[in-house]
Order: sequence, then C-alpha cells, then structure tokens
Amino acid sequence: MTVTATRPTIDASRLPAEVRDGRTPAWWGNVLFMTIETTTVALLLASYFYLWRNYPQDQWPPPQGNTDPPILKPVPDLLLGTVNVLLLVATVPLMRLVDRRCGRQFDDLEKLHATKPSKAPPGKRPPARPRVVMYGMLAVFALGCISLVLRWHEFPALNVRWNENAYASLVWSLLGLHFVYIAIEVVEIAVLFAWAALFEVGENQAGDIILTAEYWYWTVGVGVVIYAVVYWFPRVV
Amino acid sequence: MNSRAATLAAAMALLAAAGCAGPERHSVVDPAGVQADRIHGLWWLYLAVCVAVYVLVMAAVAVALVRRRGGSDQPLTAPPLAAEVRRGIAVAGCVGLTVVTLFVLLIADFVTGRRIDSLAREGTLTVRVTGHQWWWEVRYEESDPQQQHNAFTTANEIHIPTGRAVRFELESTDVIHSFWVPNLHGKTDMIPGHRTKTDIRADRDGEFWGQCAEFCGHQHANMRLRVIAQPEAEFQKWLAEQRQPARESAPKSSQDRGKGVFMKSSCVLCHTITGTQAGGRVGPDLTHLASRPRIAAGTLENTRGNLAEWVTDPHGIKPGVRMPANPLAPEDLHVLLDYLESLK
Amino acid sequence: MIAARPDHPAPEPDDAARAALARTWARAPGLYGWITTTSHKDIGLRFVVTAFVFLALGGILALAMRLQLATPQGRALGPDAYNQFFTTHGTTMMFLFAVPVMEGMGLYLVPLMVGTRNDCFPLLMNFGYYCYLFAGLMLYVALVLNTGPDMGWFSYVPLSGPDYSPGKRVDVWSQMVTLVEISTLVGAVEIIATAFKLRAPGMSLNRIPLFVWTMVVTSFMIVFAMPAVMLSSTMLAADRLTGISTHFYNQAEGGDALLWQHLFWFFAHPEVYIIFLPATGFLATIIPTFTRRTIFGYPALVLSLVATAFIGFGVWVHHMFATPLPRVGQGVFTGASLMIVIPNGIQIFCWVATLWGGRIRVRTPMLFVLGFFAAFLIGGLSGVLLASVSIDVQVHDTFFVVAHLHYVLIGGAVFPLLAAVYYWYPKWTGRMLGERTGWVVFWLVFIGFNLTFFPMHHLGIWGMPRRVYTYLPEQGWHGLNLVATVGSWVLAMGLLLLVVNAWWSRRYGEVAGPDPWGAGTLEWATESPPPPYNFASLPTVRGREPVWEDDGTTPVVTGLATDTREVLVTTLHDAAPDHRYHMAGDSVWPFLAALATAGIFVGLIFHPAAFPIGSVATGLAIIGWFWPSKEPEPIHHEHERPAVPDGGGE
Amino acid sequence: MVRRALAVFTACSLLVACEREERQFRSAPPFGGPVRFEEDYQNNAHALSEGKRLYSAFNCKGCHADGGGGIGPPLMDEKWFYGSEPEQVFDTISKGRENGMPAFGGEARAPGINVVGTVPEHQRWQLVAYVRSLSGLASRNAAPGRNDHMQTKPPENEKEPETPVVAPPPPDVVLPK
Repeated sequence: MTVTATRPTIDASRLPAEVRDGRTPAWWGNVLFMTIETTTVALLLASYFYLWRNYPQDQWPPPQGNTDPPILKPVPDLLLGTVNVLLLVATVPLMRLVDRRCGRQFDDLEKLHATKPSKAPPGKRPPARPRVVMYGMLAVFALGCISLVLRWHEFPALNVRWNENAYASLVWSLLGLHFVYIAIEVVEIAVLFAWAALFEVGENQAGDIILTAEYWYWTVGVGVVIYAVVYWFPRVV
Repeated sequence: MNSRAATLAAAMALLAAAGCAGPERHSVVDPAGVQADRIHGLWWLYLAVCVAVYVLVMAAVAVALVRRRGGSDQPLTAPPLAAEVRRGIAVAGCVGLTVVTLFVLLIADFVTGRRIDSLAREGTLTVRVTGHQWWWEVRYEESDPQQQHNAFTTANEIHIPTGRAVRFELESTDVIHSFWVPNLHGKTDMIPGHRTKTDIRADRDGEFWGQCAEFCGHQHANMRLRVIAQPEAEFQKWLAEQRQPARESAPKSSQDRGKGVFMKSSCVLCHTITGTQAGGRVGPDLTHLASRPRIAAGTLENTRGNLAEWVTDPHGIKPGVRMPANPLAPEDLHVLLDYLESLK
Repeated sequence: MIAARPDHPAPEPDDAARAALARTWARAPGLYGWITTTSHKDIGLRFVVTAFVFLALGGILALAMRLQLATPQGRALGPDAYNQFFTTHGTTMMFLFAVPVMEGMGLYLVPLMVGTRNDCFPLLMNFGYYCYLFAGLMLYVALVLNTGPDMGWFSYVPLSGPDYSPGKRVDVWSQMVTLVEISTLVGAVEIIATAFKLRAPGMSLNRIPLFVWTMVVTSFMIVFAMPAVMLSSTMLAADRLTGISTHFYNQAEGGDALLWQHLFWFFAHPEVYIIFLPATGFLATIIPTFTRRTIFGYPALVLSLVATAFIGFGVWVHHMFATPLPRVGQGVFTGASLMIVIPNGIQIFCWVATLWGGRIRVRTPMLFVLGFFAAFLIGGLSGVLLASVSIDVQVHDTFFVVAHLHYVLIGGAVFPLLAAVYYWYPKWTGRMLGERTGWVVFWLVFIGFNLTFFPMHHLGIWGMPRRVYTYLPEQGWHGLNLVATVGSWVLAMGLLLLVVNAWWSRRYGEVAGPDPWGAGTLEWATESPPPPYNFASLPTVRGREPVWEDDGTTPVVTGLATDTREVLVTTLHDAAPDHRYHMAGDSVWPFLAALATAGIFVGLIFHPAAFPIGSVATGLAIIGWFWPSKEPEPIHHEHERPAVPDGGGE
Repeated sequence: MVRRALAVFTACSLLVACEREERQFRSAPPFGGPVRFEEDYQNNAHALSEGKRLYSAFNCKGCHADGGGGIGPPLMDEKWFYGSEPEQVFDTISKGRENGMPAFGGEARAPGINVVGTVPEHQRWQLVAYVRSLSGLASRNAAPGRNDHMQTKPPENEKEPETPVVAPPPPDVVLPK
C-alpha cells in the first residue's frame, strides 16, 4: 500500500522499548527451545522403557557378568545422585529470589522510562547491581559447579560402563545429556554475572537473567525426573 | 488444457486398473494362494473406490475450469453469501461421504486381516527359513523327536504341497531381510533377535518367485527364492529324495576325483554335503545341488557353463557376494563340475 | 473504531527517511557482509537457491540410477555405486532439499506477509543457514571421496550398524543428519516467534495469511519430530564411533533393532507433512490470486492443518506393518492412516469450491496448481491403499511405494513449489519469468514426471522390490523400466529449462512492478524486490487480503526509529501494538559458531576428543554472539498504547 | 566463503583416504598384480571386516576364541611366535604350524599338519589384516567396530597398538589329539 498523506497513522514512538516475559519474542524463543529439549528427553526416556519392556524383566538392570563376583542386579548407588538432585532443588528458591529481584529492577526502571540505572534521574536511581541478584547468581553458579563435579562422580556410581550393554548406554546418555544442560546453564549464569559485574543490571540484562532463571527451573525439573528413572526405577521393578 | 491433463491421468488410472498382464511368476494381482487371493479382493475394492474418487474430483476441477473463465479482474473479498452457503453444503456433503467411505474401507481391511490370520492349519508342515546375506537357508523340520534324522536343509528353493497350509518360521542371522512371495502372501520381515512366522497355502500348482524385500546390502537385488507348489504325491517323492545323503560316486571316477578337488579346495570350508566330511554352514547346503533348477540364489540356470562361471568368478555375476573366486586348473574344474552335477 | 488519528496524517516518508532506513537495514559491503548478513531476504533466498542446487545434485544421481535400471542386468553402475547413489539421493531430497526449501520460502515470505522488517532472531537464522550448508557439503564431499552412505536413507540397523557397514560411510550420514536438523529446528523457532509476535497491527489470528499458518503448524511439527531423528542418529553414531561403541541397537546386549525403526518413523512420517503442509500454503495463497476471490473456508482450512499435524504423529507404525506387531495395534494405525485423509480431503474440497466460486485466470503458477491436483491426488489415493495393513504387506518396500512417495512429494510438494517459484520470482528479482516458457516447462515436467513414476505402480504390483540395482530379463520388468528412464530425462529437461529461464530472466525478464498478479497479501504492498527494510512505514491490516481491502485509508505505523533496527511487536491474539523491539545487527559470530559446530560433527567421526574441544569452541563463539553490545539508546517518552485499528464489520 | 568451507571439509574428509572405503570384490590375485597389503588390506575397512567375518566363518574362534586364546595362543597380546610381519602371518595361516595350527593354503609346510581346504589367497590376506588388527596393528579408522553379539573383548578399533615381540611358543602348546 503506497503511503499517502491522507492515511491515518499509529504512532509507535510512544510504545515501550523494553518489556519482559510473555510479551517479548525472546521469551517465546526460550519456551520453544525448552519444548525441543523436553521432546528429546521424553524420547530418550521412552527408549529406556521400550528396551526395559523387551528385556527379560525379572533381571533389570542387566546382570553384570565381567566383574568378580558377578553382580546380578547392578543398580546405581543412591548417595551421590540423591545429594546432587537435592542440591539442584535447593538452588530453585535461590534462583527465584534473583528472578523476582530482576523483575522488580525491571519494573522500577520502566517506571522511570530508563533502560539502565545510570540513565535514571539521580536521586530515585535504582541500584546498578542489586545485591540479591549478584550474590544470588554467584551462589547458583557455585552450586551449579558443585553439581557438575558430583555428576562427574555419579557416572562410576552407576556400577556399569556405558559400553557394556544397552541399559548402560541409556543411563549414561540420560545423565550425560543432563550434565550438558547444567554445564550450559552454569556458563550462561557466569556470563550474565560477568556482564552485570562489569557494567550494570539494566532492563535488557534483567530480562536475560529472568529467562535464564526459567531455563534453570526447567533443567532442575528434568533433573528430578531423570533421577527418578535412573536411580529408582530399577529398584522398584 | 487441464481437462487434457485430467483425461491423461484418468487414462493412466484405468491403465493401472487394467494393467495386470504382468509376469505371472511374481505378481500381486495373480494370486495362487488363499491369502494373496483375499488381499487381491481387497485390493480391487480399494482401487475401484480410489479411481472413482479421482475421476470425480478431476471432473469437478475440469468443469470449474471451463465454466468460470471470463469476468472482471476486480477481486472478490466478500463473495455473495447464498452461493457460499451452497458451496459450504456441497463441501460438507463431500466430507461426510469421505468419512463414510473411509469407514467402509477400514471395516473391509479389518475383516480381511482377520480372515488372513485365521488360516486353517490342520496337518501343517513347518519350514524354517533363515535369511543370510544374500541367500535363503531352508530347513524342513520334523516335529516328531524320533524322526529328527528326517529333517534336512536345502537352499533358495521351497517345495510345498498344494492345498496344504505351511507354517514358515522366519529368522535372520545377520541383517533384516523380508520374506515375500507375491502370488502367495504379503511379506514378513526377518529381524535378527525376533522370531517371526507366516502361514501360506498354495491353491494351484506352479513355480512362484519370491525376493528379499528389505534392503540388505550389495546383493539385495539378487536374493531370490523359488516356491514350487506341487501335488501331495510329488511333494512326498521330493521329500524322500532330499532326505537321502549325497549319493556315493564310483571310486576313481571323474566324480570321485571331483569330490577330492571339492574337499581340498575352499568349497569344503563353507558348504555342507551330507554323507561327506564337508560340513561348512557358511554357504548353501549342496547335498542335492543338481536337483535344483537354479543356482546363485535364483540368479542363474543350473547349467554346467553357469556353474563353471559361478565357481571360478562369482563376482563377475554378483559383485560383493560372499562366495570367493576359485582359481582352479581346468582339469580340476571339469572333474569338480562332474561331481557337483552328480549331486542329484 | 479507528484508533489511529485522521487528524494526524502521516508525512510521506521522504527520501531522507528511506535512505536512513536503507542504511540501517542494509548488510555490510563485500564478502564480510555476505557472510554476516541477517536479512531474511538474503538468507531465505540463499536457502532456496542452495536447496535447488542440492535438488540438481540429487536429480543427477537419480538419472544415473535410472540409466542403471533401464535394461536388465545393466552395467552403468555396480551395486556399490548404486547403493551410495540411491542413499545419497534419498538423503538429499528429504534432508537437504525438501525441508530446507520450504523453510527458505518461509523465512523469506513470513516477515513480508505479516508486515514487518525481518525475522525475529536474525543471527540465529544466519547460524541455521551455515549449519545446513556445511551438512550438505559434508555429504557430497564424502560421496566424492567414495564415502557416500550406502545403507538406504532410512538406514535400518543392523545393516547400518558397526558390524555390517564398515568404514566411515554411515558415520558421515548420521552426523550430517544431526547437523542439518539443528538448522531446521532453529528455523522453526524463528518462524513461530515471527508469526506470533511481529504481525502488523490488526492481523489477529483469524486474519493470518494461510501460508503463514501452514509455516507455523509445520514449525510446531518440526519442534516435536526432529528431536526424534537427531536422537536416533546420534545413538547410531554412538554405536559405531571409535571409543564410544554403545549398544542401543545391539540385540545381544539388550538393545533392539526395532527401537531404531520406531524412533526414525516417529520423525519420518511427520516429515512428509512437514514437506507437504507448506506446499498447501502456496496453493492457498496462489489460488485466490488466480480465481480473483478470497479463499473458500478459511477456518476449515486452518483447522484441517492443525488436525493433519496431530494425526500425522499417530501413523508412523504403518511403515512397519511387515514387522511383528499385534493385529490390534495395526488396526489402530490403519485407522489413523485413513483418518488423515479427512483433513486433506477438506483442503482439496475447499480449493475446488474456491475454483467454482472464482473467475479462473490460467497463468503458469495456476498451471502448476492444476498439475498438483492431477498428480497429488494419485499419490494421496495410492496412500489410501497403503494404509490397509493387508494391501500394505503386499506392496510395502516395492516400486509401488516408490511411485506413491514420488507422487506425494513431487506431485504434492514440488508442483506447488514450482508454482510458488513462478509466482514469487517477480517479488524476488523484480522481473517476470517467461510465460510461454512456463507452459513448455510445465508440460515437460508434467509428462516426464508421469512417464517416470506411473509405470512404477505396475512394477511394484509385479513384484519389483525397491532399492534393487538390477533385475533379470526373465522377470519381465524391462519394458516399463525403460519407459521410466526415458521419462526421467524428459523431467530433467523440463527442470533444466526452468533454470535457464530463471537465469535469463534475472537480467532480461519483463519488469514486474510491485504487484504483477494483482494479489492480496502484504508482500505485494512493497516494491519488487523489496528494499532492505521491506516497508517504508509498517502497514496495518483490516482483513485477510490487506492489499485488496485497502482503500487508501488503512492506517500505517509511524514513529519507529530509523537509525537502529527497530520493529513493532504486537500481542499474540489480536495483534494490538505492544512494544518496540530492537533487533541485533549483523555479526560474524553465528558463522563461527556454525563452523565450530560442524567441526564437532566432522571431528567426532575420527576421534571422541572432538566433542569436548568442539564444544568449547562453540561455547566461546556463542558467548561472543550473545555478549550484549552497547547499542544506541532507543528514544523514550511517557507510554501510552494506541488500540488496534479495527477492520470494521467484525 | 563457500570455497573456504569446502576447503575445510575436504581437508577433514581427506583423512578418510579413498582406498580405505574401497570395496574390492574381485580383489587381489589371481586378478590383480602384486599384493598391496597396506592399501588393500591393512587400511581398508571392507577387507578388515571381511577378515573378521572369515575369522568366525573358518572357525578360527574354535582355537583362538575372540583373540583371547584357548587351545591356540591368544592373538590380542603383543607376543608373536612366528613373527608379526604380514608375510609371516600369511605364511603361518597358509602352511600351518607344527603345534596344531592347521594349513589353510592347500599344502602344509610339514607332514602331520592338518590341511583344511584352500582358502583363496586374497581371503587369507584379509585374515592376516584382521588378525593383526586384533593387537592394534591396523589403522584405527579402518578397523571394525563393536559387533552385534555379546561383547567378549573391546572392539578392534579401540585396541591399543601392541609393540610386537617375537617369542617362541611355550612347550605346553601341543597339537590337540
């Protein structure tokens, strides 16, 4: 349509430049990637149960022949996995604090029509680096690293090497996949922390941190499911 | 122009309906067994329905094309409501018709499926077929433990008595193959680690060809088998012959020397000839090789010339086949062929 | 009510404003700009062109295969070459042509059709393209080095497993599949977010152009289907690769060969609809233009799209009817496979109703649409035959299926695609493809296609299994095979003529102008080819054919920054203006990330250490990519939200 | 750019030497010229996997198990009684050895050695290549991966290369009566 002088107009210049959550394209991108990952994990779990169904079920997990003495039911050791999953769950309230504080930071800035604290009129200027956010992210980062170390030691605690049978391959890939998720999240948190430390927590960064927090909740949730399947399913069947 | 396209396509559809003058030895539309026959019936039902639908839709397109050409280019954003409603009713009607048709087809398929599964199996004969890259091992089982010595093995050729149900137990030692004899029944996959089975009953005598239907490597194309349906009497005669060990060849005869060649060349490592020390299980059982009309999994006629070519240079015929080339001295080759041809 | 203010008329965006926009949205000059471009028009077209190159390569392989099969016991190719060729042909057509070409059309057209300046995540789009390109190169470099995959495009274990496929051939296949699906997935995310958030004010859900709807539904199918193939091919690679040697598919160690088939077909059947639905989008866009009326039954069409997507995930087992499955289960999947005919039927009926209610203009695009009816119906109906378990066990894995799938994919997807090429070529290049040549191309393609594939129905019924490199004279298949071979050359000539025409028209074609077909959707509301910023001032929408409905009083959006890449984000349901969204500028990081990712996949074939190393490299590239840049400040006023301009009527 | 990417990929893929992927069906003597062990067998994936197949087809497992040894000596270790060079291994397989190894080449080196048929020469070479791969003496990128059976040993392509040592057969290895 050619623009003619007679056309009525909608003036967009008065619309906000930064919003958060479901209104932003970024939020949709985040949700869609979570959906993709959820499908992947779901299919991996489906494969696990498919193989379990086709296996002589009185002996699951498959007996461990090449150890001396042979282990008839080589179930994974509970300790490390349990500690790790509890640790992950413990990070959620922490992350929630960061999440909430970022939301407030965002809204404060929005009220002042400033994208960054430094742009806000002096006086009612919100903190450049809210303490909760900085310490919270630092804590989650640290706990995430610990969780990675624990996970690293969970592999031997499975009592079976990935290349011994299909069950082993599957539990290793379940834990491995989740290891990668945690690793990605930890790096992401580190980067956001670095940015905030170097500069300040503006609307942009607050939004990013909120999205990261949501992905973190997802990661923990998936972690709980995987823990249940890998550690408890073989014990209850 | 589109009406031309329509007629062209419709003509082809009719050709499909009519075009069944295919090779009778392996044709879905020339059933020789009860299951193939039932599937064939279902096939015609489906085909008739589909051709009818095709003709109707293309006719609708063609008519629309010829009657709605001219008129102004002014785009119509809000077509007259009455006409739209009429079209809406028409479309709804078509959809309803589709649903009904599909339901009929579904029922027909289910019924046929049930009838195929419930093949009467009195006095059943059991044949175990094992897929190998790229040939078929055929073993005639004996249910009765005392009769175990009567069980025997042959290859790439299955004889069945006409009018009697045969249970095929299918398995594979390497990759997935699929057992398919179009004139008799649909295909059943042979999957390593999964026992599968299929029941077949031939209702007329004849020789029917089958071929591996699941891609299985280099020689998938040349992995054929033949099913010979014959009257009970002939079949029993054949069984009796096959149960015999290989016939002894007179001492010092060329056959006897050929046997010597066989035993010290590579043949002995892979092939079995019952009644001799040749017990290899890697290749087809040769005990009654000469009684089979074709060799190389149905690829060649069983003539002396073909046999010679097959023994000396199999890869010239079936590149990638497991059978190795055997460079034999002409004299050795001749006596070997004499021996193999004596394995009636 | 009209929310915009008539008392407040828009200044005609002067050349200065346009120049500023052009400066902001144009890509950097030279090779660097070529690599780092994030324009949806550059990348969308790049997808389309690359996909057509792969179509040509796959087609050449197909011609070679037809030569081999022209006569019994042909000597043109040995089994080894033939197996590599048909596997690469199938892999190319499914993974490197059909899906990417539809994705490319989507990336190019969706932003124009919803009236915005670019796709949602430009850098991601750039990353996706390079993943796709590298995957394609990977496959063909391997083929040239006699390392082409040779186990068939559905790559059944155990044949494709370490025990029966020695060497690196299958490794190359499984790695390239995973790599190319990454590109497909990011494309899907891209398109969904763009269609949901960047629509022109007033384009409520019930006014979204049907092509955009098909792309959205397709993208959701991709989101749920592609992970299955990425997972299964990764498991296959893990089973094979040195130093990993897992047992997912090893029967003897608790694995299962059928697990592969379930995972693969859970992806590969929806894949067919992922290819087919965008094609229906082309039809639903082209038919109204050439019948001069709005499409019949818009809501029914949208609902049938969604229904197809859902049912499409419930039919995968009909590829496994010959495997040991309980009869009841088979019945269920037969039911689903037949049920999917209903939504497709609704679409066909609605299009026919549109033809009946319109005034048909037969130009080349419409010609291909009519060709679609003639060809696709055959494929669809032979699909009905295949849905029946009993019939399927007879014709499954025979040339009947080869005929069926080519009628569905060429008749159902390539004919509409060619229609789309003729239809949008003017938009891409500003010049028309030759109309008379168009008719020649159509008849060559149509006749060649039918000659090639129709006889294959008979071959299948006469017992010719698919994927055979040769057959015996006594099997009586030679006549029809020869016909098919001749047909394949006619088909190839038709496509070649199209390429020549496209090349010639780029320079010498008749100039098109903004709207050569008098079409109704927004992409025709701007020049051809569109300027880097698409629309001088973003349009708003009052109905489903904005261009047809515009009487010169439809409001436009003003007040977006011209010095930064700013677009308007609207609400999900009724597309009310919501906020201004600042898009990332061009960057080389996505290219580097794609390079590192490809590095992981190629390296893994040779050594497991490639994974940690490559991951670190990719991670660094992605950090560089997402490191927030210090962009110029968007202007701020006190906020107020203008309401949606109403279409009047609703 | 395309050219650059192409270069990168060619570089990577060239590591997959073409002859490694060659499928030689009609291979070697009597059709070919002199034996090119490196190219046609040791670094050729198809030849190595054929060797693996023949190893069980000709029942080498019977004595050597999956390389761990049993009646016959283990093949996975670094010890070679009669030398690890391809020609030496070929000689052992063809003519057999006094302490129980039968001759697969048609005639034995000495009376008392059991002759089991004549394995065609190129198949013997395939066996040589495979047997050497059991102790890691073949290209890792060509050696077979894990097989589709119960795992009794690490796959050949994960075997650490052993440095061959020529050790005379221990006296207790005797011909099984």
